[in-house]
Amino acid sequence: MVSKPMHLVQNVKRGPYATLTLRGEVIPSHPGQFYMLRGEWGLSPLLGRPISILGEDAGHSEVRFLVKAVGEGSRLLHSLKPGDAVRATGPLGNHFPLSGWDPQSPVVLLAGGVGVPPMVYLASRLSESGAGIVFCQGARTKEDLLLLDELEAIGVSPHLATDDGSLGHKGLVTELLAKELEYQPGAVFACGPEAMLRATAKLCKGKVPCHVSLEAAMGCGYGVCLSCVTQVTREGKTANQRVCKEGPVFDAEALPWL
Amino acid sequence: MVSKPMHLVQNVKRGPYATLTLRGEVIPSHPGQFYMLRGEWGLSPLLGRPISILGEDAGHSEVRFLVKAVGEGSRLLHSLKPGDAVRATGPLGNHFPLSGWDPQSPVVLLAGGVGVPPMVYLASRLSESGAGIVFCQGARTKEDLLLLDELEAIGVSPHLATDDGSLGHKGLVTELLAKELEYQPGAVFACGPEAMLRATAKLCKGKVPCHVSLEAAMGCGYGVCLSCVTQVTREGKTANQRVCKEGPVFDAEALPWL
Amino acid sequence: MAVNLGVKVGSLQLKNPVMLASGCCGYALEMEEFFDLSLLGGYCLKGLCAGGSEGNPPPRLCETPGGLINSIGLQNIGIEEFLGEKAPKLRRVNSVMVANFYGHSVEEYAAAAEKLQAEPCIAALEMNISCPNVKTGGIAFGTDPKLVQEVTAACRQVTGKPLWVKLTPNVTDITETASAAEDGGADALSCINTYPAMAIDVERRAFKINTRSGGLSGPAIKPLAVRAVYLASKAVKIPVVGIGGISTWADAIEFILAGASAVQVGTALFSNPLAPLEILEGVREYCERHGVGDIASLIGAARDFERPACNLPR
Amino acid sequence: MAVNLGVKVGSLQLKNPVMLASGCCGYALEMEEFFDLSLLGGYCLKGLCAGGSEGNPPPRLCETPGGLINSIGLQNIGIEEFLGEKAPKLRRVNSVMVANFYGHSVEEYAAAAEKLQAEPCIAALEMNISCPNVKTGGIAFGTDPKLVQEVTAACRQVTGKPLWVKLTPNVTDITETASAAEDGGADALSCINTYPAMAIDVERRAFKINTRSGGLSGPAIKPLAVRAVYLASKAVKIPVVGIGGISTWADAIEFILAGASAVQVGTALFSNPLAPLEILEGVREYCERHGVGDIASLIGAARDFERPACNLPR
Ligand SMILES: Cc1cc2nc3c(=O)[nH]c(=O)nc-3n(C[C@H](O)[C@H](O)[C@H](O)COP(=O)(O)OP(=O)(O)OC[C@H]3O[C@@H](n4cnc5c(N)ncnc54)[C@H](O)[C@@H]3O)c2cc1C
Ligand SMILES: Cc1cc2nc3c(=O)[nH]c(=O)nc-3n(C[C@H](O)[C@H](O)[C@H](O)COP(=O)(O)OP(=O)(O)OC[C@H]3O[C@@H](n4cnc5c(N)ncnc54)[C@H](O)[C@@H]3O)c2cc1C
Ligand SMILES: Cc1cc2nc3c(=O)[nH]c(=O)nc-3n(C[C@H](O)[C@H](O)[C@H](O)COP(=O)(O)O)c2cc1C
Ligand SMILES: Cc1cc2nc3c(=O)[nH]c(=O)nc-3n(C[C@H](O)[C@H](O)[C@H](O)COP(=O)(O)O)c2cc1C
Ligand code: FES
Ligand code: FES
Repeated sequence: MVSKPMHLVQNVKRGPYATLTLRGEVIPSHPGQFYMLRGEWGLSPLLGRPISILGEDAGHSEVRFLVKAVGEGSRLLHSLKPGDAVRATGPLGNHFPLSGWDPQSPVVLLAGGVGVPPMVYLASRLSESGAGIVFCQGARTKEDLLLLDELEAIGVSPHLATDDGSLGHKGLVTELLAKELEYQPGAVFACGPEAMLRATAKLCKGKVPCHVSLEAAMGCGYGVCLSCVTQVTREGKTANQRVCKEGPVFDAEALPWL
Repeated sequence: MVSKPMHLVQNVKRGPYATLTLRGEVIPSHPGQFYMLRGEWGLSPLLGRPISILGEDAGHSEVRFLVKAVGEGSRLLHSLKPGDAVRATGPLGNHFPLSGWDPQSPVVLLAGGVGVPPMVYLASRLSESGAGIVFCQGARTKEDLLLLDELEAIGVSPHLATDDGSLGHKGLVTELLAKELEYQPGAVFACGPEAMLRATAKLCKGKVPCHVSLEAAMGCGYGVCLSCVTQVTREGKTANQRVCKEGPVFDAEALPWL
Repeated sequence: MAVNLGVKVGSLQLKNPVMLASGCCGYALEMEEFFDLSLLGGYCLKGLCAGGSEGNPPPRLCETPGGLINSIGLQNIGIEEFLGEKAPKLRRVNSVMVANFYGHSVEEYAAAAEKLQAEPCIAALEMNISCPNVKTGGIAFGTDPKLVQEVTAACRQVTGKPLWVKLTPNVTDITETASAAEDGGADALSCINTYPAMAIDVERRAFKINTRSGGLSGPAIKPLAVRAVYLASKAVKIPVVGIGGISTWADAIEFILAGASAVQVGTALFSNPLAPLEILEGVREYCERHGVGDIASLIGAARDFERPACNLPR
Repeated sequence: MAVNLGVKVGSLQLKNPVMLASGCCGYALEMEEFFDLSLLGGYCLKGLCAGGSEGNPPPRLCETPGGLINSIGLQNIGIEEFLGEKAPKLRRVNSVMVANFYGHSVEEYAAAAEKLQAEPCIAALEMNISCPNVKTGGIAFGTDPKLVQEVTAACRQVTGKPLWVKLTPNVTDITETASAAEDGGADALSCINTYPAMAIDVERRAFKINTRSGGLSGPAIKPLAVRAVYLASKAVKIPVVGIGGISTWADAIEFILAGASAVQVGTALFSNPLAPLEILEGVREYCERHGVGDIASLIGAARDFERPACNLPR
């Protein structure tokens, strides 16, 4: 993990989403890890913003992110132009398991909203390793579905769900999961809105190993400030763990509050 | 006087100097007046920066400034691009007298550093009114002489002084003034470094009416915060006056500290 | 949807909660060059004392991250000249004028209050016992609860006008001085004045302000001021006027939710004289967007954050 | 030109004045992933107590203009686990380790100090009597001079290690608590901890921090902290360590000129873990540029501003 000034080489906007490519010295990462990103924007916002890794090049010189504009920091990230300097600290946090389930059975990846980028990164890694992947993405309308081109590029044809049925199944992405569970997948990995994670954890409980990636209000992103903690229960003992360090990926069974 | 968002239409840089042209609704001004300028640059610096008017168009839609980069605020003004919004509050303060001396005798204008812009504006106004003008500008080297093209455009051929003699008189601009005083000018107007103003006031004392334009640390620029005060003595009574409101132009005789 | 922006500060009715803070709008006449003062809920005059004062020597001002330090030292033209020269010009302004005043002793405070009592266009008095930039008077009175109550009571005696007491945040426990002012007979509390602060120019190795220390204002102090307003408003029954770093409509709403009945805009005026109007408009839109029919219903309405153990900002 | 950046904090020699502030560098091991800790003058561990603590429920952090509010509530693994698990890993670090600690009573403070006394790699103890985010202990002890002296003396009794007392700025007059700590036997003062503050989310109309109030840190508080350091260093004979919003080399120099013998970098670490190294390099260059052969000569060296009545910033 390093913290150094990188610079933006590409900023492709689509609606409220921008795909940012940063160039610099990149330390190899795993899907689920993230960076703290901050441009040279004076005093506010004071802190960097945690953004999941969408992918990186083989030459370890470029890393890509998908950023949704929701507030001041993400809007400033959207406004970055090629050549602009960005302080990038990472890769940070733990990552999704890349093995540990019966290789014969597929794994189900559930993604929604800003949770899609890390799952696309995970899908690309798993497909390289030849694992069977069922990728389910949910969104409000078909306009809100993300990174379909990238999924196609890695040869993954996603199962889609939209609230308005404008594309794929009309309803929640977790309804797709319910169907998939009948085929006894080897594991379920999810990243997205809290409600989606909660439903996912509920469906998998006691049936399938399920890992979810959490969000949290982060100060440092690398484990020193203790602002990002969440309650994790193991062997009946509940304790605070750092979403930025022990997480962001947690075994859903260890998050009873979810 | 108004305060409204204008936008930059031109930014011409030359070394540490930038000539900025702002477009918007411009209230007619007089030479010596200034604006408080602030771009949309978040929290720091918090305050606008006082910048003298260099000139404005006949259509009252554009106003020009010459800004020297000395610190954070002026550097940010330098970084403005066409289309960028700038909060411009002005015109502010008083101005140089445009009459009141024997029309037969010329007036001497002394300018140095960031004091040149308002004197060029004054020269253009006075030449329109047909007054005789002796314009003296001093600088370290000939590279540091400012706005010579603008002076030529208004038909004023300046008397120049440089510390290194690279152009014009080798020495101080106030040495040029000493010579001019022999011809009994009607008035002397000066804007520039404190040392230059002090020497000017000393030379004119008791001989010629002399007005100088002061700088001060300004909070508001329009008279409400009382941060810019300077001691002014009239009829033996000394009191604080606001450089932004009663000034920036003062009768040198009223500034005994100078 | 019609929104009632009117608020009451004690017996005083303001047409809306947005006011101008003392020392940041001069004697108000300068502001009239930018907009019609009667659009605002009210305005507080630069601190006045009997006989006036030349204030502190320059430099009086410097910037800090997100704020500024000032040490004007309460320069003012004096109550007498104000009443003679300025007040007549302000009578026509249809907005609540609050006269901020101070003295160097309990007697001087009372004398000043009495002098101001006569002027009809003064709607309320704001007693400044919190200026960090004068040696005697000012903050010296604001930090000792006993003195706060004494000087408040002394002024209460001599004036029938609403008496606002402007507190300093430079105390260990602001609820003590807040209660002391209430006990002394204050009609409202103005929360807060500037925070004692210091800045040094490292290249010159010199203090940036002539008096070394000055008072910090601006966005930097907002979270400190919001807490002060919250604590003070919980501690007393009289209304609290919120002040400190307010530069946007959201800041104004934040203070109201914390417990302020009205707000004052100070430092924000310097970089944008029109800030109060923009704040007022934003406050109106916020109320419409949130279906708030009466802004008074927002006063002190902040709720606790209800989240599972999961730690998401929303 | 060779510059001596070494400073002494009481009996303790630091190779340079740049340290890491408590609670902002964890147990230091996380920082080692970014740079070699032995490059710095020293580092302060997250506040420890006997038995450890789970701290406060989230949300624990929010941003404010130029600063941030935190309410971690002193979550820590406990002195025992620290000594067992972490300390051994830190022994090889060639830099001054300062153990920040707290308790909920005078007895607990003393017991904690005694527990830490044994560990050889701990160079000094920093007694935190200034955390705004725990109900008992913390700030409660830091605001009352009598208590400050009592708890300082109690810890002084049980430890031979240099004892630093970390003061809260949330007092009317910091010179009183500073002197009380000195009288209690402190070897140095850490100036300062966070400022009690509050922020409200206007869209949700909810407090942004679970505990409503939290502690403000970052650039916003720098001018307040510089003044606190200035006042404290003038009031006592023991050295003062400057803390509060330091994010650039100029900030560090400003605190030293105000009277700090060393400085601690906290919040700045979050947005840039390498800030301490950049600050250190900048401090070195400043000394070279100004012909300062020994940085100690800058401590408290700020002069008064000498200007004519003319009011120019320079
Ligand atoms: C481990 C991790 C990985 C993340 N990966 C990504 C990613 O790949 N792409 C991405 O776009 N975002 C990602 N996020 C979320 C992202 O960090 C936040 O959206 C961002 O910090 C918001 O900052 P802001 O300044 O724009 O908004 P703020 O000014 O901080 O907040 C503005 C408003 O938006 C709300 N808000 C804050 N965060 C979110 C959110 N995540 N979603 C919706 N509303 C929010 C706030 O509550 C507030 O109301 C990730 C977060 C974490 C913890
Ligand atoms: C009435 C008036 C009219 C002015 N007209 C002009 C103008 O037409 N063009 C122009 O370029 N400037 C003009 N100035 C000066 C200008 O306002 C300042 O240079 C500017 O505010 C500096 O802001 P800053 O943020 O860049 O520097 P700061 O960050 O405020 O200061 C940076 C460093 O520069 C020093 N500094 C500050 N002001 C000056 C200065 N004037 N000269 C040299 N060093 C300074 C400071 O002491 C500090 O050391 C005028 C000032 C006044 C009061
Ligand atoms: C330049 C300046 C002068 C001030 N003068 C006074 C004053 O005369 N009387 C007073 O009670 N407060 C005075 N104040 C304090 C403000 O009224 C206000 O309480 C404080 O600045 C915090 O609000 P703000 O952050 O919006 O500026 C002054 C503040 C500034 C910046
Ligand atoms: C997240 C966080 C946790 C902190 N924890 C502690 C602590 O455990 N003990 C302590 O004495 N100070 C603690 N502090 C205070 C800092 O050490 C420092 O005094 C304060 O933040 C001001 O410095 P800064 O502005 O550089 O952060 C903490 C500060 C922050 C932001
Ligand atoms: S964000 Fe600082 S510890 Fe996790
Ligand atoms: S700058 Fe505010 S009164 Fe002159």
